[in-house]
Amino acid sequence: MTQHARDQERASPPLRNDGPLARYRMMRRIRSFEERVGELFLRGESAGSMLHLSIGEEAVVGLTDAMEEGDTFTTHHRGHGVFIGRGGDPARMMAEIAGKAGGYCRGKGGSMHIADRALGHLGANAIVGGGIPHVVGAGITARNIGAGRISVAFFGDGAMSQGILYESMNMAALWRLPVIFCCINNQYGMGTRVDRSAGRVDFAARAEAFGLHAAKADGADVEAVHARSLQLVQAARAGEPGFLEIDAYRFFGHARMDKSPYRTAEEEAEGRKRDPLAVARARLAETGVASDDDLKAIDVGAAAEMDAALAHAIADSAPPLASMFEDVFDASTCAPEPQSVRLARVLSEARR
Amino acid sequence: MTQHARDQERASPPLRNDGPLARYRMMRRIRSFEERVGELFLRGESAGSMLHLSIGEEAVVGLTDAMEEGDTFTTHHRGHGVFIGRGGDPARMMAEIAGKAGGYCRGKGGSMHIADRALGHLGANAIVGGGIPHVVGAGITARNIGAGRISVAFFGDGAMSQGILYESMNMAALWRLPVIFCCINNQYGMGTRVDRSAGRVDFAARAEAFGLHAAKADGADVEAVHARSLQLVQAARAGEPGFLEIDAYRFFGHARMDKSPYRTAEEEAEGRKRDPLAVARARLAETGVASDDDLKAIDVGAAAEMDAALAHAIADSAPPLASMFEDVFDASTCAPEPQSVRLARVLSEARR
Amino acid sequence: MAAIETTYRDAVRLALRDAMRDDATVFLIGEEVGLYGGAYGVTKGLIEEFGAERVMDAPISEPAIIGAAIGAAMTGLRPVAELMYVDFAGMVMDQLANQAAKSRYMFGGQIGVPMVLRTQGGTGRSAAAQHSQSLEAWMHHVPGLRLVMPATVNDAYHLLRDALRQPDPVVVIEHKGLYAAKGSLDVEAPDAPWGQPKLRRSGDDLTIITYSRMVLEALEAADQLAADGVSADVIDLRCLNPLDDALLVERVSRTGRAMVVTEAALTGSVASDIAARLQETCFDWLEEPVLRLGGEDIPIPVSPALERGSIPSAALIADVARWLVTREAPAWAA
Amino acid sequence: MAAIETTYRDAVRLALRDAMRDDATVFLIGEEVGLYGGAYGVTKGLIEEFGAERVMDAPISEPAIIGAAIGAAMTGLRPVAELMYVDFAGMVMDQLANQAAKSRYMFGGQIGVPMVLRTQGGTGRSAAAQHSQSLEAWMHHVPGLRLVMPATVNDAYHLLRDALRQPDPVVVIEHKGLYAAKGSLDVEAPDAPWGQPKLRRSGDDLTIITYSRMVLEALEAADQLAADGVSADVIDLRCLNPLDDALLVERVSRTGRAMVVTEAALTGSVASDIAARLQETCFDWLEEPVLRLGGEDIPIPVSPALERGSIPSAALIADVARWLVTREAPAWAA
Ligand SMILES: Cc1ncc(C[n+]2csc(CCOP(=O)(O)OP(=O)(O)O)c2C)c(N)n1
Ligand SMILES: Cc1ncc(C[n+]2csc(CCOP(=O)(O)OP(=O)(O)O)c2C)c(N)n1
Ligand SMILES: [Mg+2]
Ligand SMILES: [Mg+2]
Repeated sequence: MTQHARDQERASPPLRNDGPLARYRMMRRIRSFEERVGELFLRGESAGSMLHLSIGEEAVVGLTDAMEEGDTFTTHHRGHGVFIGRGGDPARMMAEIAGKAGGYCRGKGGSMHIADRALGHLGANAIVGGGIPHVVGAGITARNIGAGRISVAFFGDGAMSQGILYESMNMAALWRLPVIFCCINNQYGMGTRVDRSAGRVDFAARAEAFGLHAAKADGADVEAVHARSLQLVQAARAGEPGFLEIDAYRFFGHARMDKSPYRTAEEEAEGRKRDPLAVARARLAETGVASDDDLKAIDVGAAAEMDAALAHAIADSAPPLASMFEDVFDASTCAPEPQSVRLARVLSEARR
Repeated sequence: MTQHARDQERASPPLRNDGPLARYRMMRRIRSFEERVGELFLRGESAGSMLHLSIGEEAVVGLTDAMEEGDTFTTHHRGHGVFIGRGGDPARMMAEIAGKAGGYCRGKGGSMHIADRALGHLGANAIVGGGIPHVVGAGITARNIGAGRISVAFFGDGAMSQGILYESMNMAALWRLPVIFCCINNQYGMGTRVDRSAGRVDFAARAEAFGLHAAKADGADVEAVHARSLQLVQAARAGEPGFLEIDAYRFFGHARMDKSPYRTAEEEAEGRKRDPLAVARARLAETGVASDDDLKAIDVGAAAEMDAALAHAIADSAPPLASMFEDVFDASTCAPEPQSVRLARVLSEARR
Repeated sequence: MAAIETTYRDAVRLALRDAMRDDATVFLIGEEVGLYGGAYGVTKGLIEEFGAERVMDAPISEPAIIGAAIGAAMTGLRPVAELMYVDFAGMVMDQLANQAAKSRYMFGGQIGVPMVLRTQGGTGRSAAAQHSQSLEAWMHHVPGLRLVMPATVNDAYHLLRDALRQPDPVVVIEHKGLYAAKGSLDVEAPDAPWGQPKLRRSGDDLTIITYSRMVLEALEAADQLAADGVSADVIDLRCLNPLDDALLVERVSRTGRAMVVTEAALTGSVASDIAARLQETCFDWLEEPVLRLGGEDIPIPVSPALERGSIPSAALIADVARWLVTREAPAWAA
Repeated sequence: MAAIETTYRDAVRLALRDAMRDDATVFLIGEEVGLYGGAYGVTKGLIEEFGAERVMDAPISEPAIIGAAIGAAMTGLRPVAELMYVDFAGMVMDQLANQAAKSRYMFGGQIGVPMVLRTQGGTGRSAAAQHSQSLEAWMHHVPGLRLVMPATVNDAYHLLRDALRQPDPVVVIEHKGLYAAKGSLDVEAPDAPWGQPKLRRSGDDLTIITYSRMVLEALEAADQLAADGVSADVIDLRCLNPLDDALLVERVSRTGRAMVVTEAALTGSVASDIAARLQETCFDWLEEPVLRLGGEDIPIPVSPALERGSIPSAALIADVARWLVTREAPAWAA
């Protein structure tokens, strides 16, 4: 375990088993984080505009919270929330989104390529479906040399159209791998609503046809997601792979530049009513698990944490230019020859 | 329509609607053809050893016979039978398999790349799954400018593991295209039996999950295949795409060099009992549709036809060397520069 | 009709619109080409004019999109398939190289695949390693595929229209950094005949050969060089495959110095191929080796400074050209 | 241990066997690698020794096979993924180039992908356009991927074993026409250090640079040339990327004449890249341009005569080399 991961563990609340209130807190942290990512962009401090916010999809915490330390996962381009759910450090994430030296990937990856190997994150992916088969491989590792570890692929409804998903599902079922495929259905792939991309919109039926345990959970209800997740995680640990669809709604545009002209204001208003934070908050208050003050304290704490992450990212420095040649290959081997070196070799007067 | 296609039409029996006896005859022609392909190989006259015989899969005629003129189709590497079922000329096929100038593809394609555009054949494919999406495109053509034409993709059980199949099925269902996906399940992909390649061996369930009409038919019974096919073809013409699994058995090895050590002699013996020719023959005799003599005459006629095809292929000449530069691009545009020309340009004494 | 001022983005859109008006068999298929109007806004408005059957929003199924376009092309339509980013080429090279490019050949001339694949590549938007590549070299290596890459507004229009007249598959790679570029479009006057490169600027001291966005950098470099008394040709390749190298040979044998510039990772790039060809053909006229300048051999980093630093700029091109001509090394080479 | 006589096929198998014996994390995944023993018989017997969990027969799902290997490599195993034919690369380039090759970089050094992709390519079996290609150029153009192509029995063993010691992804492309080739294998003595080319024959008049099966053709050509009094170097590249060009530069600057030979379609080939590099570096020593000789720019035809005629042979290499050295054109060039 790296120093960072240890610090992380001390700083953050335990990842699981402390129930609905912890899950609410985690969801709030995710939302606050994403709001700050939006701010980073507006302040012109993000590396590029390919920023995909997971606001509306926070109930994914129901699954991340059912996973255990040592479990691995891959995410998609809209993966900030999943990663925070698994313990990601918001400050290093934000710095990466800003393309800074102190970011998770030293400013090489950005929003769509965040990872923290120490936390089991095998990488976010900007190729729709690209990270899905990697959990099959992690499942093989678990089967061949592991001990009870599962691996979870998180992806959007758009990836339901990618062939590699079905190839991966088939392998997981065939080899009985400890793997879960989690589709975060936010109803849209960019501007395309699921009923315009799927001939039959019953994703669980597809997974079942390939031999997986399949379930669909209400993405407005993190506890419903959690209950389903616990079942699927248990089955996966026993070598029975699963599929979970989290039925959610993408609150905002596809990326920061998109104002969603392809859908109506009414539809958006309806969709945003399916707010997992509002639902969880109301239930916690109703059931007396937390007072309004408790909840406010959580909200304020999350806001402060993410303000600090934002400030950290802005203050962090850009990576040194020469670092671009690092990490192409492992440092123990060789680095690519910079062009300047080749040109000097070719053009130096010493040539003749 | 090309001259060849017209000749073809005169020479061959009408393709459909003349019932079980015609289907028997067609199946016999296919088997005789494949036997001659084996002979071509043994005589060292085939272009290479990548020869995949469709013996045992002749009931595919149940579907080819349900198609109509103008319908298009793509086939896989084991596609001789399908093509003969749609009117392919055995002599030109055999010449192509021998890599000769008079072959369907002028000796450029070989066994795995036979086509006759005039007969609706959009091409055989040596990439497992490679030809499947082409019928989606043909379906778009039919929808956009066509008149009732359907397009059928023929492929093996191995292609059930290819992601592009599911992408294609989804598109066909989504766009309601006049398309049929036909899986000729001969139980093996090379040495891998379907239960070692599929997590759940219920292919129709997969197709249904994607929104297709799906059916499975006994590949030992061409009439059962035909009955199912007529339903699916009718639905497809109305914009309701379908999936048909023909449940068959691969009688021989994967290709000519393969002696199938990965399966038992008992299994093979059992599998070969599921012989669509034997079943059809027995039924025709039983029901009095044809006498033993009638059937023998058919068998002998097919044998003679295919002997002639074999002789023709062997006698045909190799393509001229310079033809290798033709057909890279349409002849109306440009051909690639042969290396000899470039080298002469570079090295000719005139250079200086 | 007189020339109009417009953008590269709109020139592509006009080419699609005009082709679709002229030929009812032309249709578009790709992700977000319809309601969304294209990831970079290129196809905006076309679904309104031509309807959903000719402007087909496809599921995120790149291999099947290309495959469907192939099947449509085989059966009488003229598809324009859009691959949203050339970075996704790795999912479709089988359909592109094994199917589209080889069908005519494998089937002995019977089955042509008159389709166009439109895509875009390149850096400049901090889109990171999987959304910033220049992968034309993969297509360039495929016999049977034509490859064009427009650098100007006029070419954005004409190369696409010409591509849509070809009997064989053509890959058109646009550049994400050019969509907003302004320029003059004359729908009646292409910059050069189909298949030929274009001399965008002429000089005496060296010949800079490039394509796509690097043409702009090279022209700017030539300006800088002129101020220093170095006069450079700038050739825009336009059509990379098949390559008509007559103009290249003519100019390089005049100047005796050539530099091939690409935005792609240099190793295995189109620049290498052109340099190899040119030194074969022009050897006796060369004063210096044919020099290559390209992207560094690294994935594209997200940090804007690193991204910029990994790709040739006008300043770098000028520095290296000056070095090649005057033998004086730039400061950074010390 | 003394050298043994064996085949290229068995050398690959022995390398896999020894690596699997030495390292419990090594496993194979691919189509027909288990019960069938590999399409070309390379993995015969391994499933018996190592079991189905380490010799995994995979469904026909090339992208997911490579993807699964990547995930396994990320989590502590050392996968050897087999792509049955390099011709299927077009289905897996996304996983290979966007995932395997870029993971370490995109994730700032955190996640290495120590996997090996084994595949085979080339002509010689009338396998037609989709089963006879030489597509190394696609991989060669990917930063972060290592690429090796063994020509000899000894290299078939050692390059694979060395590949399995690398912390990053390595593509090993074997040649279908070499599997039955016989030669000497010394498991303790590689032909050259990892990463370096090997001078297989030395001469004075020109340097022939090549790799994979063409090494054999070049050696045969060198024999023929010797009979005519032309003496040729033959360099076997072995490791194509990253390329250590020291030996190439040394030899070419001595002979002043170089020829780069490939079986791949010439345009955009690795031969072009090497020629471009060499003329840059050796320009002042070159008597003649660096000449390229490759496959014709066509898909591979099935007819044996056409197939053979489209690929360099020993006779062609000798003819062109003689032409380059003596300036006497061969009869066919008249
Ligand atoms: C292979 C691939 N195709 C297309 C894209 C472009 N793209 C980026 S996100 C996206 C939509 C994805 O939708 P979904 O999977 O539902 O994820 P969401 O954005 O809704 O979270 C598309 C088409 C891509 N990045 N990768
Ligand atoms: C994409 C691809 N992967 C692998 C192969 C090698 N291959 C050729 S045939 C075959 C088995 C195909 O099985 P199936 O689809 O059931 O067809 P069958 O041979 O049984 O008719 C394989 C793996 C190929 N040609 N294409
Ligand atoms: Mg979505
Ligand atoms: Mg089969």
